[in-house]
Amino acid sequence: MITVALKKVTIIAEAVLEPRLIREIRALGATGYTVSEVRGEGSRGVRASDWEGDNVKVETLVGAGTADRILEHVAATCFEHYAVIAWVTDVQVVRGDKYLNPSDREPS
Amino acid sequence: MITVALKKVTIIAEAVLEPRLIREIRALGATGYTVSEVRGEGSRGVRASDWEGDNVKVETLVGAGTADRILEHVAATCFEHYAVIAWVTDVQVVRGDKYLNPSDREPS
Amino acid sequence: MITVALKKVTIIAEAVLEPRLIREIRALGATGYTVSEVRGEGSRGVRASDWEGDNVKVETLVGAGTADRILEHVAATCFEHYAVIAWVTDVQVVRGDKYLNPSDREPS
Amino acid sequence: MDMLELVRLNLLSPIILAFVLGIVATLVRSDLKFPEPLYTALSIYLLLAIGLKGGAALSETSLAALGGPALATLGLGIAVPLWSYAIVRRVGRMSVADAAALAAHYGSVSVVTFIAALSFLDAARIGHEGFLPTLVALLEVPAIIVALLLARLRGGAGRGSWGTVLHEVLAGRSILLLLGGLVIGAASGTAGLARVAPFFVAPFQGALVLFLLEMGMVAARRFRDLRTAGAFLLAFGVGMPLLHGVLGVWLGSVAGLSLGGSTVLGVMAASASYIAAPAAVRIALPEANPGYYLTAALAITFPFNLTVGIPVYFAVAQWMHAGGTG
Amino acid sequence: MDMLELVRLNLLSPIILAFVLGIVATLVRSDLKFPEPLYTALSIYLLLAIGLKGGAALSETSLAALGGPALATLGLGIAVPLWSYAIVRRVGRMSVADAAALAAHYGSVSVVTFIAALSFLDAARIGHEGFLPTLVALLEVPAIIVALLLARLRGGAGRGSWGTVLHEVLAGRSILLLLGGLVIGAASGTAGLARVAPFFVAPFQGALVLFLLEMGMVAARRFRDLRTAGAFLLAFGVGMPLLHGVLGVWLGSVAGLSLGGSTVLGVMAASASYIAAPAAVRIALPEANPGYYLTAALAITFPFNLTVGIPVYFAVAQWMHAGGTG
Amino acid sequence: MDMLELVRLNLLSPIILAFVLGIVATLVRSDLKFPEPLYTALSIYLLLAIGLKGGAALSETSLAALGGPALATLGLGIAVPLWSYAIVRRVGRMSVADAAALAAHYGSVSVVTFIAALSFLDAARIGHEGFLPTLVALLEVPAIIVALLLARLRGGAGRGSWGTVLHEVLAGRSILLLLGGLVIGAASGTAGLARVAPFFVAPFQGALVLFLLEMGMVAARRFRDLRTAGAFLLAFGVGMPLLHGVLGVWLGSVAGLSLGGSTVLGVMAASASYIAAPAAVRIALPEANPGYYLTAALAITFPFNLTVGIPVYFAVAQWMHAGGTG
Ligand SMILES: Nc1ncnc2c1ncn2[C@@H]1O[C@H](COP(=O)(O)O)[C@@H](O)[C@H]1O
Ligand SMILES: Nc1ncnc2c1ncn2[C@@H]1O[C@H](COP(=O)(O)O)[C@@H](O)[C@H]1O
Ligand SMILES: Nc1ncnc2c1ncn2[C@@H]1O[C@H](COP(=O)(O)O)[C@@H](O)[C@H]1O
Ligand code: NA
Ligand code: NA
Ligand code: NA
Repeated sequence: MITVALKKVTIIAEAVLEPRLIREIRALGATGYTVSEVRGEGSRGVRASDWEGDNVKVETLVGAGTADRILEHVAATCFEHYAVIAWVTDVQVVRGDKYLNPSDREPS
Repeated sequence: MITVALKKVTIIAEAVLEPRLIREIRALGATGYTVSEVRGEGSRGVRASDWEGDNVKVETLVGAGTADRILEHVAATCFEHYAVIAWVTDVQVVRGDKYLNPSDREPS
Repeated sequence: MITVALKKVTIIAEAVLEPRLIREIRALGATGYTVSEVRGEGSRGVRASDWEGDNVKVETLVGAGTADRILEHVAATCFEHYAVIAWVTDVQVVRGDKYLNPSDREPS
Repeated sequence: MDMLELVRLNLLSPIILAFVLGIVATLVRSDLKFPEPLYTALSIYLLLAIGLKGGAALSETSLAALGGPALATLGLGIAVPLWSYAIVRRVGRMSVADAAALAAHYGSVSVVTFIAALSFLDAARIGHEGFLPTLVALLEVPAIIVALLLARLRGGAGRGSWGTVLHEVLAGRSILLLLGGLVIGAASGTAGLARVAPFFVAPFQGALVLFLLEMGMVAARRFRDLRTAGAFLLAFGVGMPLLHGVLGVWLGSVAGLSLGGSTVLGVMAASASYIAAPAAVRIALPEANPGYYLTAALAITFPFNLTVGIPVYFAVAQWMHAGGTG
Repeated sequence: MDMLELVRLNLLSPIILAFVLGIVATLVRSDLKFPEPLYTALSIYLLLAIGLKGGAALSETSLAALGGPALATLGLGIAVPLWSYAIVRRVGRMSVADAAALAAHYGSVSVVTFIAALSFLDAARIGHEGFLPTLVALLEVPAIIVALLLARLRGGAGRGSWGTVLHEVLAGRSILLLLGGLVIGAASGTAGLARVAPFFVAPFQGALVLFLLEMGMVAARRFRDLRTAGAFLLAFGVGMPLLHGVLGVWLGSVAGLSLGGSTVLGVMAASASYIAAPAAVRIALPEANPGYYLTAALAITFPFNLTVGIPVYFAVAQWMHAGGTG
Repeated sequence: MDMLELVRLNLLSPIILAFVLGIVATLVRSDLKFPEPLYTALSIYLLLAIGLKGGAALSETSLAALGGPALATLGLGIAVPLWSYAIVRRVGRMSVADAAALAAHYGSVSVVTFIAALSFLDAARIGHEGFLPTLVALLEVPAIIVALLLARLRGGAGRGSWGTVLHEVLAGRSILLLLGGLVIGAASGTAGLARVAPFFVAPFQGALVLFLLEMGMVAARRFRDLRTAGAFLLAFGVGMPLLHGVLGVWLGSVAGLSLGGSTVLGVMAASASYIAAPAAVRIALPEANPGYYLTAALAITFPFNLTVGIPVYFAVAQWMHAGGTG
């Protein structure tokens, strides 16, 4: 099977951030995203709300450049005040080129 | 800890496909699978149904050969008409050999 | 984006094990964890309970040493009697050093 | 009551207003979200409740009384998809798969529209036969099978053995709960129903308010698809219900149904399925575009019937029954 | 009423038919699925409702009246696991862990079977003591502790400090809600209960219909395990309830319970826990095979009691009470 | 009734006892968990039910009668955050963001506390104006806007355009359901309400029991934050409700509200929002610490009002209404 090497960016954040995160990762070049409800604990004892269904996990498959931009953005705007964790995994995606945006294609 | 290198195949698809996907990946040699409910957006604006709990994420740990067969199969039969995305990740699995089927064992 | 290479340990287990697993992975050095509800099938036909919300997926980002300790522990105490699967993935984590505990920092 | 008064009575009922509130919630992009389990719970409840009530009524109905209406219903289930298919192909110039998909939806029935019709009659204090839910069970399946058969014959059906497809339709949760409810209701009779009435009968209208709030949100999320749907689909989504509604009312009257019963058969014929049909079509006809069939059923026909259709079919029934209660 | 009539009355009640519908849904592989939160919500509701009603009754009961039945219940909770364990070891030749696990389940009580018995009595218009839910709370825990103690003594228990295990049992949600409901009901009295009755009392039977629909699906999913369960487990799953049912009825009569109350104590003794016991056993006795204990409790004993057991224990109670209402 | 009797009446009501049970469940680390969809379903239900009842009452109220109380409510919504902010800054010496966050919460209103007050009056058989839910809708939003404005003026607000923030508050689900319910209730009138009453009116108190059980668990999970909260927050969380409660009662009496109505306006003023305010504040004032504002609103003020506050404000109202019914 021919696959394309992409980056999977995973962001776990307070549920209240979901609309904003989705808006922003799309603006930064992601062609899609997948969200699921999760719960967890980290260094921050306090939680923003006990009603917002805890945390969300947002995953998006993107090219390396877009991945970088998303992480930069999240680190710059969310880490200080919100409960957020973000990481990247290398993945091999079937028909992966359709998840690349133009900016990702150029450098490679 | 001694672990075995396997492939994790992840498929995100319309919930209506769940029974079929599970039947087929088992037939192709997966020894197990894990499903969770997710939601998301991609290139396809339209959704098959607003009632089927959106999308499902199916994950299965398999040998490289089985992973390939599953991806081939999904690409051939689901990509044209359904909202589907599929990828592979390298993972290190505890007692991983019990998730290999005979066909995966031979080549290694 | 500067990221830190960490291990993501994923454990899928019967829901009844959740409190125990969380207690133990924290004791073994994880600084946090994320849990979600999943369902699945594996080699074990029988399930402990049909009411406990099926399985849980526990994910924790940790240093390599902690990852090893967690996997050793799970393999030693859970694999025999419970329906459990566990694996490790390499990930690149934003501000990743805050998820390392002292024992992970020394060797590197 | 004249037409306008009927429409007003209908539009100001709590369930229709809740539907509108759901639409508003989506349009103002409120963070109101219905948890999926709540939606599922409500739909299990509504289907079972309708079945139980219908079953208890059935236990007191002579089979003779049921014969005519049942035949009329089956006839609708077989004939409606045939001409719906032809119209979509000829007039709409859509693909075989899309035509068959639309035929399946418009030939089958929307349980919620049916319930809204009963609720309308209750508010207008018009009686109706208790066995009507049985007719819903009869109308749900045939059209889907006829439409899929059509698609196969015309070479438009891609996937799925007949076994899978039939299983999907017949063991689908809406048929199972409706039929199951009917059997439980019939077997345990009115005494049995009385014991569960404080759960399944009295709070029914209120539960419907919650459900229609969610339906409003779901329908409104489809509204943006209306732009791409095109003029044909709009005309189809309003014209077919009117045609089928009048036909249903007429068939009901001929088959001996009361004023209320004929109205409900009209509503059933006019309604388009969006639970059983979409699930079966998505599996058996993956090449059909849900942007057409779901949008037509959910964003056009459902709101149309709910707001304007039901009082119109009732007015037609009054006219046919020559001055009924009006 | 003769035996057959009682069984018929029971089998045609909406709750039993709903249970059967759930089994059918699983057997025909319907896509009907109960969202897990709905199951949890219903079980919270049922436990709390039972507790509230029992508590309000308790607020009007003299402690003297409760003494005998409470002692009888505690006696059952301690003795039943002892001989259940011995029978599984000697006759069934199973491991220590499996024997202790089965002993815990059969010594404890199934709240839903208890509720079904009340519902049966209501339909047959047989009165019963209001404080019976208190006995359920008393019967739930001791057997689990006795069985786990047995396993430890015989060297079969692998893991978990006593603290963890006791906490699991005593702070488990079923005991907490039942006891909590009892206390709330007792403290706020019948006046308090009256205010919440339209939620916790009137719709109770209907909510039970939904719950048993789900129980039918859950039990049926275990049916395939029956093949591997073997003849001993089948005999055990039917024989023990009969034995314990008759014993419970007898003890109840001796302790001064009414016809209805003795029937219910029989049902409680006959029932096997599948909420509190499985959770505790899975943690404290991981080497016990859920394929045995859950299958026996859920796929054999629960359906048996629900359909045949309850009317049988009632008939026995009638006979013991020398011609009760029969 | 004297003060102690009032407090006792309140404490032994099923809803308060359920709240306590929730606290106990958390403290004993029970595995009882409320599925999130159940919580959401109950909150949709409660908000809509309150709106519907208020709307139906509104359809029979002259606007004149509403004028005074509405003005009083708006006045509270604008003034309370101003002095709350000042007190937190001056006395509490907290940051601008934290002060504005607390001001938003204490100026807005807790719907559940409001409902508990109605429930208390019902139990004490004290009448009240039917339009009170309208006042809740009026009180919910202004304080949040005033507080965020304050934060901007003092340079403490980090993020979010005004558009986003206003949208968050005005299209938030609590305002949408409350206003939506009011409009539906007003449009369909008492006849419309009667049709859905077996769902939205009769079971309301019981549904509230479930909801407060969950609220107890949520509040108790915040208890450990109390240690870090400090003396000021404790004093603030008890002192402000007392101050605002008396003020609200007085304003209500002056504006012509009945004994019951004045009590409720007092409770509204005394209560601190924990649905609308936290969501808006978290987005618009991320630098404010939820460990302060949520802990104060949820773990201090909410339990205080629920147990002690409501009877106290009622006693004050009795005193102001010069011997009312006492
Ligand atoms: N080491 C970790 N591994 C996995 N998830 C984590 C970890 N640390 C934090 N999280 C998740 O990120 C959320 C916010 O973490 P924090 O900002 O540290 O409070 C938590 O609620 C967890 O869901
Ligand atoms: N780039 C992406 N990253 C993560 N998930 C995606 C992405 N694109 C699509 N998806 C998921 O796959 C589903 C189907 O996508 P599509 O077929 O593009 O409509 C969406 O609903 C998302 O859940
Ligand atoms: N090969 C696999 N791939 C993904 N998940 C698996 C696999 N095998 C088992 N699982 C998950 O692990 C749980 C326990 O597996 P088992 O112990 O094999 O019964 C299952 O319920 C699945 O959720
Ligand atoms: Na139709
Ligand atoms: Na028992
Ligand atoms: Na306030």
